[in-house]
Amino acid sequence: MRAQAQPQATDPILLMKGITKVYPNGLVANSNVTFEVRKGEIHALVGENGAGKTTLMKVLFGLEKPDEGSIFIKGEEVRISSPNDAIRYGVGMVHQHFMLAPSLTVAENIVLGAEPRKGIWFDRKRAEQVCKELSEKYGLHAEPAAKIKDVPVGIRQRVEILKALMRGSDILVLDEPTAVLTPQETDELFEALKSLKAMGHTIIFISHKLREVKELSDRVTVLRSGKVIGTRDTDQVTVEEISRMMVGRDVVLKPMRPKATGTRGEVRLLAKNLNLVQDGTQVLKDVTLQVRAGEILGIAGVEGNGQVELAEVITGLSPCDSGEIWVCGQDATGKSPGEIRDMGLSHIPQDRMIFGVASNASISENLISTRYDKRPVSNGFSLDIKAVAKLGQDLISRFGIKASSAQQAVGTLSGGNIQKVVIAREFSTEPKVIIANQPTRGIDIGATESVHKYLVDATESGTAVLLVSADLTEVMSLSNRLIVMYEGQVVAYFDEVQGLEEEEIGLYMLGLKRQEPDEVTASMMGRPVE
Amino acid sequence: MHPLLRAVFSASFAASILRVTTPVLFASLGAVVADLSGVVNIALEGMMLISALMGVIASAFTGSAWVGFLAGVASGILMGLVLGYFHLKLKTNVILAGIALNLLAAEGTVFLLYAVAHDKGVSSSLPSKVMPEIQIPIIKDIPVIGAIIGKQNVLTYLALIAVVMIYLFLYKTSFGLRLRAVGENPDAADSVGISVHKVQFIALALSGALAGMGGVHLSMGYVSWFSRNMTSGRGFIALAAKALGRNHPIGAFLASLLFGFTDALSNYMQSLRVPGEFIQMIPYVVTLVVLAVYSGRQLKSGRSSNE
Amino acid sequence: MNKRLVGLMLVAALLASVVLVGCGTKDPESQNGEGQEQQYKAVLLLAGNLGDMSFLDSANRGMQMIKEQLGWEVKVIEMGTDPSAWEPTLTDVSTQDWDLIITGTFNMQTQIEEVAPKFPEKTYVLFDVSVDYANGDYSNVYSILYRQNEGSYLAGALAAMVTTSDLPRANEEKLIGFLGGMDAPVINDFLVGYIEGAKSIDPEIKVAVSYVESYSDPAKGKEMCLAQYDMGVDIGFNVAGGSGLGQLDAAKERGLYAIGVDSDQAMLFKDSDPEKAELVLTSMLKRVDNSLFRAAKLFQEGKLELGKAESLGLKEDAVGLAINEFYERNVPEEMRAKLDELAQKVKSGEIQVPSALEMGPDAVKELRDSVAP
Amino acid sequence: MRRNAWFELLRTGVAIAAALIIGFIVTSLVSESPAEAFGYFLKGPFTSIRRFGSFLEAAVPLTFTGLAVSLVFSAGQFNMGAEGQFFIGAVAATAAGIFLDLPPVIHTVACLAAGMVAGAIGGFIPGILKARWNASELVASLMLNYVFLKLGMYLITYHLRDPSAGALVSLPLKESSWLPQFTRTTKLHAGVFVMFLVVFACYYFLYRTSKGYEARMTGQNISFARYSGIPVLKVMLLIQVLGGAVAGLGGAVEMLGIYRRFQWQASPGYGFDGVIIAILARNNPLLVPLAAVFLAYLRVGADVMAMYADVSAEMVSIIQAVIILLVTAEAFLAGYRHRLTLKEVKQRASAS
Repeated sequence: MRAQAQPQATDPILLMKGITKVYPNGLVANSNVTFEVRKGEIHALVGENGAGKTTLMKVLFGLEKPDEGSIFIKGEEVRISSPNDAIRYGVGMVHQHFMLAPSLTVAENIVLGAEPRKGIWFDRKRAEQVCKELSEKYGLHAEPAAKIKDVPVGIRQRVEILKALMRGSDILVLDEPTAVLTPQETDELFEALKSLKAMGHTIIFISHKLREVKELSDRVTVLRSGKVIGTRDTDQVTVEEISRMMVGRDVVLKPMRPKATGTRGEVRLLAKNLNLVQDGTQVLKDVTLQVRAGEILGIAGVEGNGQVELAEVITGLSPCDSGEIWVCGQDATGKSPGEIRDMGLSHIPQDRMIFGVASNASISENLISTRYDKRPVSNGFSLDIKAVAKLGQDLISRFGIKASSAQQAVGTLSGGNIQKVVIAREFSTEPKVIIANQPTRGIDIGATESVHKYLVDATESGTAVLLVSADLTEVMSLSNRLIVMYEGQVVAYFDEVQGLEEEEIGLYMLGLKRQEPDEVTASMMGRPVE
Repeated sequence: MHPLLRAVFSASFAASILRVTTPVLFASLGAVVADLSGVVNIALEGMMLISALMGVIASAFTGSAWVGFLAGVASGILMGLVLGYFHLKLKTNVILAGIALNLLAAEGTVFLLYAVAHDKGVSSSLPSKVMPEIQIPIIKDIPVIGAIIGKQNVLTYLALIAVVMIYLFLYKTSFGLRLRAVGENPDAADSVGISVHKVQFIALALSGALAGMGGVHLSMGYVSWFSRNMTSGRGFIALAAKALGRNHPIGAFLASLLFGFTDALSNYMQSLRVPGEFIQMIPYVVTLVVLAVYSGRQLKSGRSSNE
Repeated sequence: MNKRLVGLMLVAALLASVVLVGCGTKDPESQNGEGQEQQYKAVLLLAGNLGDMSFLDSANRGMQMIKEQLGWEVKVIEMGTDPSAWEPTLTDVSTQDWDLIITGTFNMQTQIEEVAPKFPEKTYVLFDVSVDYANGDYSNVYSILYRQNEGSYLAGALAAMVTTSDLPRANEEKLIGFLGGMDAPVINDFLVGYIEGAKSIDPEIKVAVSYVESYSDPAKGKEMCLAQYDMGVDIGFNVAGGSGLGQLDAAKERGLYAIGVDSDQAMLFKDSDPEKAELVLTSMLKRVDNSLFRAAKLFQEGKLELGKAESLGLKEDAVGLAINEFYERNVPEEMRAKLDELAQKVKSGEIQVPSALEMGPDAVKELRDSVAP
Repeated sequence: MRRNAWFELLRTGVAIAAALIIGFIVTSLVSESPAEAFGYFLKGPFTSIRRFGSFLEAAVPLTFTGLAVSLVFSAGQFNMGAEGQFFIGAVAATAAGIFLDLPPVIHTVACLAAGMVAGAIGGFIPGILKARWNASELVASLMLNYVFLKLGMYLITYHLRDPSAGALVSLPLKESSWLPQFTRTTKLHAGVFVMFLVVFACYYFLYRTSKGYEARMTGQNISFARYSGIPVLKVMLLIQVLGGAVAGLGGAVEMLGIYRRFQWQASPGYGFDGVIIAILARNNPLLVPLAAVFLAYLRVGADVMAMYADVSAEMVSIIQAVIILLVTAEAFLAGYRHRLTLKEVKQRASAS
């Protein structure tokens, strides 16, 4: 180690210059991006999904090779072609999807790649010792001998941070760390980050939650469509200004919930006492709810409190252990996804790339996946190719999907357009019930607005919608009625959303407050139908 | 007693099980190592075949069985690296690459044999050596056990030792930890600076080395020459043994023993008047049944095994 | 997109074929036909590959004898193990100017039956199997059959004498072994002769019979023979191609006796493994070489009787035990004398050895069961 | 899209060229006159009508197993069972050809049906093991190949054997069951029509029917298929059964058209060839016959070379292996493609 001049507080510890990255499918993720971080600051990197934040950080961490550009760390140009290089230069990264091996222990995961050894053997005791010392030093507690698959999300994230710290990272990158955390966990994380900063670490914090950015960061850099829009001192800008930089215009998501018609329609979706145990934890506990024609029932809750499982159980993707599901008056309990769809149910899945589309198949093939055996595209045996093509054309123009033709592979579209393909398919079958799970996740503002519009339009024409979203603002602005889920249970029911305070809902989401289960059920179910 | 029964209940039958098990055991350990690193090695059959031939050729030209052994192991390693190159670097589907290597080995060995020994069937014109049999001093004198494990080919002992070594390697060394991490979540390994490809290359090389030892056992332990296609599907049986053994070296050992047992039994039962075809179906049918039963249990417990 | 790609590939394939056919007009076949003075030419087609240490190799030796002693031009073509290549190759050589087209083994029977009538001007020699002369005009085909049962009779007699003897490695069990490649008629013809020969020495003899069900798995062959030896067998006879070689390794490992087949298996290992060779008391030879040489000679002399099958046995020297140094050293004088005597009786017709080819599978099964240990 | 198709074609072409070059290098190592030997290899199949015919007829069984593998690959299944299904289909057709007593055309159809059913059962077993118990179809089908081989040999040996024949062969099939051959010079037979029928049937099934759509979507993204309401387990089972039926039918056609009596002692190896063909044809049934013809061309060429030159036919295995490895290597030439993409993106950027 050679001695270096002590950097001043304003010295850039990291400079990424002119970074351009084009993915093999032609997507330009970063275009001539220049990004500078000072030593000892918390620097927020914000932008909409798809703006190129994650790609930029992957380039920094050696996970993606840039097509052009150079990186300077502590004033020296470095070549980072693998995470190994990045680690050597003191860069640590906490990924959005945790980089942990589930069947290994906390300690094993932390020391992985830099294991203590005794001769040729792995020194487990020493590893656990190291792990314990680190936890104590940084106040991030985790049980060293526990297996990753057995510990909660918050702990897993701590393990990720500890992993980076153990490797001596002084530049710590966190990619949307709060997306999966409960508010308390978020608070704990922020405390930890602040104390790390106090110890001299530099933190790059990727987020699109502007309140968090405002609360935590010293400076903020905004990316839009792969380009840098600007870098500001956080205390010099307002949330609105950042937001404008992100989307390029003023955006105020106005509450646009469907007009309550006063008398709501018949019950279209009814779930009674659903229970589900997965891997030993009860992920659904006596969930009861009903959705009527012409209304949106929103489910608020921190992610990971049973919403995904609930959607999967209702749509037939997972079996439930006990309980009943009725769709449009038909018993859907234990039926297959196909049978339930035939009852008039549509489903916008949370993860569109896994469930929503077959990315190598063409747009029209994706559009017919729920009606390939029905008229007009099929006579029950053979496909009518012309009808398929026509349907593709129609839906592309009706839903404004930007594509060169209906034959284009879905995977080559942008995220928003892929979601539009899903929406087009799910809405165009004139469903009686729609389960919309995170319908606007990861798509741009324009697309989000149109998704909201489709949801509202469908509802106003009589569809029953069950909306799940981690974005509290979204749920509150769209829903007619609202429930809150916490640890697999419905802990609150609000018959009227207008006038509710987000803070109030937050208390329920965190499990700090709950309504009596019987009361919840009674007030939701007990209303007179007419 | 009926001579057949007498034979089946004899120590030499037990010894026969160990012998029959040896090549399958080597290969199934190779399958386990590759699989835990996240690569399905379907090329074991071809690796064994090529190693069997290279061992014979090298021992014939150097006059040393051990040089032959090393050459066999080295060619297994080379095959592993070739598989790794195509799968990891050129992104060939690993199963298709494995099939390609198997095809290459099946006929390529004949091609090579013809080029070296000018013979397309058997290498007996080459003065190749065999790996020695070893007697273990004290154990060989214990009545029954001595007859079973007291005197076996050195490679049979090596296979038994390999079970323990591979177990320790995978579960007690830091490289084993890395290997399992790579297999379970390559991104996790990558994010801490472990070169996933390097680990997988090493795993494939080790897998090839183990398959190579199995091949060498066939041509330089079991018999004393190479003959075309002499692996006769043992590499595929090894894959089944890996699957039955839940990707664990001890499990693979037990599964290989099961195959060894049914195979040895079919050899002994030939003299019963059951059509030979049925007896020889036993190992495969057993695999199918156990696979169904075992996978069924796995499915119930909520885990799926999509290879 | 698919249509476009299909069309494109079709065009490419067509283009390629046009170009290649264009290049290919100079037929390699025409290069062979430069007329020289009268030199006989024979071609041998092998349904399989050389190196079986058995009758394909023996046939190859026959061709060398024809070349060296009769001065013919000869060629050997290995057609490999894929049956779909056999008939095309046969038809191919039939269009060429060979005097004798020699092929053999049961694999080629139907092929000859198909092709020979199409080329009446050609002469075919078929060994180890016969065309069905009743079923068509095969006046240009000469078939050679081997009375392997006669040779095996001697092998069985030897085995029985050894197992009942007080030779150093013989035990008291009257049990001998047989390793077959497959439960197939030709293999069983060996077995029947072997059993009959053994019974002629001692009616109490039992025979342990195993089939490898493969001609290319020596490891399995060895394991089966080890199993036999462990059951009390002290001498075994292998008729299993490459798998059969496993018996010799088993014999060496247990220090017991073996009898080879088709080619002189002791001589295979004479130099590379003398210890093993010492245990191979003899081999039952199918002298394909002698029989092919005989056929070529008869053809040259104009005496080859086409349009019929000849069954050659001990009398014609087409089968017989290998007489080599190991045989002479390890088989006691009186046994050898007894074998000579039996051979004479077979040659003279005093002993008629039954044949599996005539008995049918059920009778073979019955015989096999009657000597089961 | 079009760029992709072109690129795939380019990659296949380059892979074949590279394989041929490697083949030539290997030939040079072992041959006295490599150019001549390689000439035989390349030109061999075209040097006479008969050879041309024989390589077309060799393409027939390859097409069937290629189609069978393409079907199961399309649904994302890794079934290696075409080998055993082809074999058992041939055995079943043999049995039907020997024992049934029917008028000509009907007898042929019955034999083909028998082969299909036997093959379908061969597909059903790994299919149901996978669908019902989630057992790896890869291992199951590999094991099943051996079971079918042994079972088939048992049936031939003990129930269908011709006792008068010196070899282990079945009784001859009744003439009423035969697929007629066109000429006396080649064995090209009416099974070719069956083959083309099946080619189009497979294409129609995959791309023009609802069930085929189900299969393809299951192959593309099984989670998506499940989510969309496609009964994926049924689809997997169906596609395995169909693939098995096609392979079994291939075995039957081969028996009725070429052999007319069962005489295999071992599995003829068309199943793994089917994998090569499916890969070359990108699982597209219409391309399968072309790929099969190409593979048959290599084989016949190698046989001709072995006959006239001093290089043994096994050389072709090296070429085959290299072709599989390179054609399926996604990263092979990917750099070239990436540069193309990059260039295009830049052009687009500068144009706007």
